[in-house]
Amino acid sequence: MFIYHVRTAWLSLARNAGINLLTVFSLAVGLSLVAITVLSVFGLHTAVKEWTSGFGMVAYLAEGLPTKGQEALRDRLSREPGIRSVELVSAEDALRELEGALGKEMLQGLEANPLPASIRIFLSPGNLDVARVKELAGRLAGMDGIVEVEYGQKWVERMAVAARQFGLAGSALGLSLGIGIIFILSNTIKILFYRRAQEIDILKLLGATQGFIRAPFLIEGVFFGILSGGVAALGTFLARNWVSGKFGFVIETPWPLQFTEPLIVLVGAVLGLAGSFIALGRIRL
Amino acid sequence: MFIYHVRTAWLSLARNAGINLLTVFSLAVGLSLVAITVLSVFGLHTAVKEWTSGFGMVAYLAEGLPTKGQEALRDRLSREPGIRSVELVSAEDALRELEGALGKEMLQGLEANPLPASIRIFLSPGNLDVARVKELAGRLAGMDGIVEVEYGQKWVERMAVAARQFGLAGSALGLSLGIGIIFILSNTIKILFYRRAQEIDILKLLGATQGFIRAPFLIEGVFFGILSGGVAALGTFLARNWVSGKFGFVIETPWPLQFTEPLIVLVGAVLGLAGSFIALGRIRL
Amino acid sequence: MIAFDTVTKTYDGNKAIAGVSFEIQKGEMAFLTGPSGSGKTTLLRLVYREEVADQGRIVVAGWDLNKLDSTSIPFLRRNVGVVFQDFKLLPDRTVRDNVELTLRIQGIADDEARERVTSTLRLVGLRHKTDAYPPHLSGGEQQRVVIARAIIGNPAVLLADEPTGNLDPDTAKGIMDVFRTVHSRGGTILIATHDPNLYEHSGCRIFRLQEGKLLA
Amino acid sequence: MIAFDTVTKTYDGNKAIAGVSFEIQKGEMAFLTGPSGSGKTTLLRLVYREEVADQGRIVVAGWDLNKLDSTSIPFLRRNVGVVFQDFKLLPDRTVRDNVELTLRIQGIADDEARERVTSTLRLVGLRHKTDAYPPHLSGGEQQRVVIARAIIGNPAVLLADEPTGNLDPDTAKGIMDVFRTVHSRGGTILIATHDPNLYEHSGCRIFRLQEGKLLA
Ligand SMILES: Nc1ncnc2c1ncn2[C@@H]1O[C@H](COP(=O)(O)OP(=O)(O)OP(=O)(O)O)[C@@H](O)[C@H]1O
Ligand SMILES: Nc1ncnc2c1ncn2[C@@H]1O[C@H](COP(=O)(O)OP(=O)(O)OP(=O)(O)O)[C@@H](O)[C@H]1O
Ligand SMILES: [Mg+2]
Ligand SMILES: [Mg+2]
Repeated sequence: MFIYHVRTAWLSLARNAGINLLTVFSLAVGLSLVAITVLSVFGLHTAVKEWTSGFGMVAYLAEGLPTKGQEALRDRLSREPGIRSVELVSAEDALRELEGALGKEMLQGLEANPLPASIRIFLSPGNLDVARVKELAGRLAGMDGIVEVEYGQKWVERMAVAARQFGLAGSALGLSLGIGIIFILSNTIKILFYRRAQEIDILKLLGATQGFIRAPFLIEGVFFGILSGGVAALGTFLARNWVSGKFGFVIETPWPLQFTEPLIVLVGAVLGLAGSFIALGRIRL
Repeated sequence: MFIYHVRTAWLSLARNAGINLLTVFSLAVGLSLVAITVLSVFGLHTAVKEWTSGFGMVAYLAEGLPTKGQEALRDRLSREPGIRSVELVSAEDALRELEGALGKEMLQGLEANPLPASIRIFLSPGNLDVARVKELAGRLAGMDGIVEVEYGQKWVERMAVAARQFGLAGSALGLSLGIGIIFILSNTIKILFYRRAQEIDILKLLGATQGFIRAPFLIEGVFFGILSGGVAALGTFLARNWVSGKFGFVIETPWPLQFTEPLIVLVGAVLGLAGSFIALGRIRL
Repeated sequence: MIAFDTVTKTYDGNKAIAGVSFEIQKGEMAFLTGPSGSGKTTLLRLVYREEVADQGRIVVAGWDLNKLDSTSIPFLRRNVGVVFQDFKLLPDRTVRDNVELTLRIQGIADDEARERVTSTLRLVGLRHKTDAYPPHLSGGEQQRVVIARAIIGNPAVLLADEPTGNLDPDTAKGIMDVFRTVHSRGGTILIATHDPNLYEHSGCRIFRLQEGKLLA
Repeated sequence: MIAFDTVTKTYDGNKAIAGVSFEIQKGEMAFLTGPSGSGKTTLLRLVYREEVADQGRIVVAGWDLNKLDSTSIPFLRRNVGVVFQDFKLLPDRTVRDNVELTLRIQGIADDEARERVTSTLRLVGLRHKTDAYPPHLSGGEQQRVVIARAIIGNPAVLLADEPTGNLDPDTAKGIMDVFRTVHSRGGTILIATHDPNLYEHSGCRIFRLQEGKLLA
């Protein structure tokens, strides 16, 4: 019986190939848009993260700490989680840099080097929310041999706020786009099936049960979903490859979103099934 | 005759109120998504601009320039286009700031103040592309009494690149969403009209011309467009007001996009007309 | 097999069927006639429960339609073969698929279904149109597809609504022979028709409707 | 008014019309008969150019259909009223709107159209169904709506395809009277039918089709 229904569904699709292809195309575009939107939201997150990952901290070291101690501290910090790399700046280097910045003459009057040695810390990308940076800074400041930790607090906070706002706005937008488009797509299926009220009526009069009437429609819906999901998956795959090839930009997505393409097909199938189920409504015999 | 066609179109809409309302709703959601997407793209631009507008420059003044001259320069700069506000920092203030930053003891050895007076410049929002900032910096540096202009070149460039990339990506995404959704919507109309092939055939056999057959469909299409455009315009209006009320964030849009709501209705009407026109295709008599 | 007891059916305030009572025995063949709009089709629709009576009681093949719950309706209908006046063929399925539908709905399997379709189509003279689609058939050919679909399931009750309206006298005679064969196998048959040639000299009972009422 | 010259029409390799020649004069009323599937409907379709002949020449009301460009087709059809075998009513327009359509297509204005619809519906006995929708009509009522739609425009040529297949003998007689009235006003009429009662003793010419060929 199942084979009969599949065959019926397939013949129905084939007999009205024109409008059905158009529908598949419509669904495929819609699913692609959903996928692109979702990927863009995560892309935005990734981009913001990467972009803010250039920021770092400076830990000022205690006066009189011997070079050995400085280096030990440097090695210790470089093993801290969340820290990408560290750079030890001796007091002499610091003075040289200041001289370079202000002009040598300006600092001629200095008798002793007033500047402390420091360790420059570059954070790992993805560690740039304010709370973590603060926490890290506090922890470092409590270490023996470290006098003070400077981390451009204003900057970090500003970035973090901006990143959060962009991220929130992007997510909200992505969510409404996704829901909206899926609503439109399930309506498309409903509108497509609407004209077949007559077919349903005839089947009812011949003594068909709800299940018998529904089966080919549901199968058609799944066909629609898988076909258009496949097209959309192909499109998304190509687009994603193009972006990452051209810009070297790989979007980080949480589980299970890294399986974007199979997911699109799945979403398509579920959408097709649900869409036709809703389209059929309760068939009154 | 026109009245006859309008009446026919209206009756047809009313007779199938259910599916037609669903279609209107679908179109309205789609148009809203397009509007929201377009507004978001401009919102992104606005946000990036505002956010980057906190950056500025510092112009270091020539040693020995009298206070009068410094103030004249400050006033002159404040009248420069592209500059939002300026702040004169005397050599003494600068030293005090440096002392505050490095600790008083460190600079104790200084006999004379090595620091120059300077003018801090805050740029107008929307003046933050690299070329403009560079050009302004160059122009200021050439002025009498100004020795050097510092403007955190790396920062500005970075911001500008980021802003441009976000803007480009946003625009590309917005464009493809807009086109995609409009494609889906015109297909929706096509699918809706598909089931009426029989109606068209009957009219042909009764001797109706192409124009006579098309007229009520086109009118229906425009009805659809205006109705759903109206719903979408209302939704967009409310959403926009909510956003600007809640976040005090007013999106800058170029002409004619500030007339968002009437435009949505217009786009809806054009879409409905074009959609039904395409849906009808060339009617072979 | 079919029993109406003072049945009334009203459309928009007009009585299409007005207090009709009659009984058709199992294995009986009867005719229903009357002017256009007198309620013949409505009466038949009440039998297979496309319409529900406003008043009165209808019993078909042992089912009391007033007490029928909606999940039983399909099973009632499988016992009632109907030749619809307006055909009700599925335009985008072949003649074979249309006729086979009756069997498929009853869950009859592939091989048996195929054979029965072929022989039934031969019976109505449409063997050569097996793979055609209804819109490509002549009026009379479509009508015979509907007849084939109605009889293929060996229904306990066969209702035929103007089954020869699009048939020439010779073909009509052939179809009446088919009905008589079904009847001779024990089928209960009710035929609504305008054509006196069908029922005159048939020896069957004739019900005459006039404005929804059964004439004595 | 209608002239066929060795016309052939093939569907999927089968000749539905095979070398048919005949001529019907202006103001003539004639009948077309033949078994189910013999090509009657196809012949009529060729007249109003729903179908195009594969071979041969057809002239209708002065239009040579071989030379007709597609923009002229609507104007040909306005001169040909057709009672379609399968009705072709618009299900979601009222009886009035369906019948009025013929006039609207010809650009006839509101007031005149209303009046003519009312009187034509009275003619076919459906005045009381003016505001009903076709799916709510009986088979014979629908058929009469189609007849009203075909005659309301006073077409030069009237084609009727099995126009009484769903009508009881009395109503059928009434419709034939309507056709005779149209004929007496100078209309050319061709009626395809299976019912010998319609054409016997009518004194009209009778064309008999058999497998697409005209019998002598
Ligand atoms: N669904 C409906 N809604 C409203 N009125 C209806 C409906 N169906 C039938 N009628 C009306 O009920 C009356 C009886 O209709 P019915 O179809 O039973 O007649 P009939 O005897 O079959 O006529 P015919 O010989 O023309 O087919 C008619 O006047 C018809 O217009
Ligand atoms: N569109 C079509 N495609 C293929 N074959 C067709 C088509 N239309 C008609 N035929 C075939 O052509 C033949 C003649 O059909 P036509 O409708 O002219 O017969 P008819 O004389 O009107 O029959 P009836 O009395 O049953 O209405 C039939 O065998 C029919 O199946
Ligand atoms: Mg009837
Ligand atoms: Mg025919």
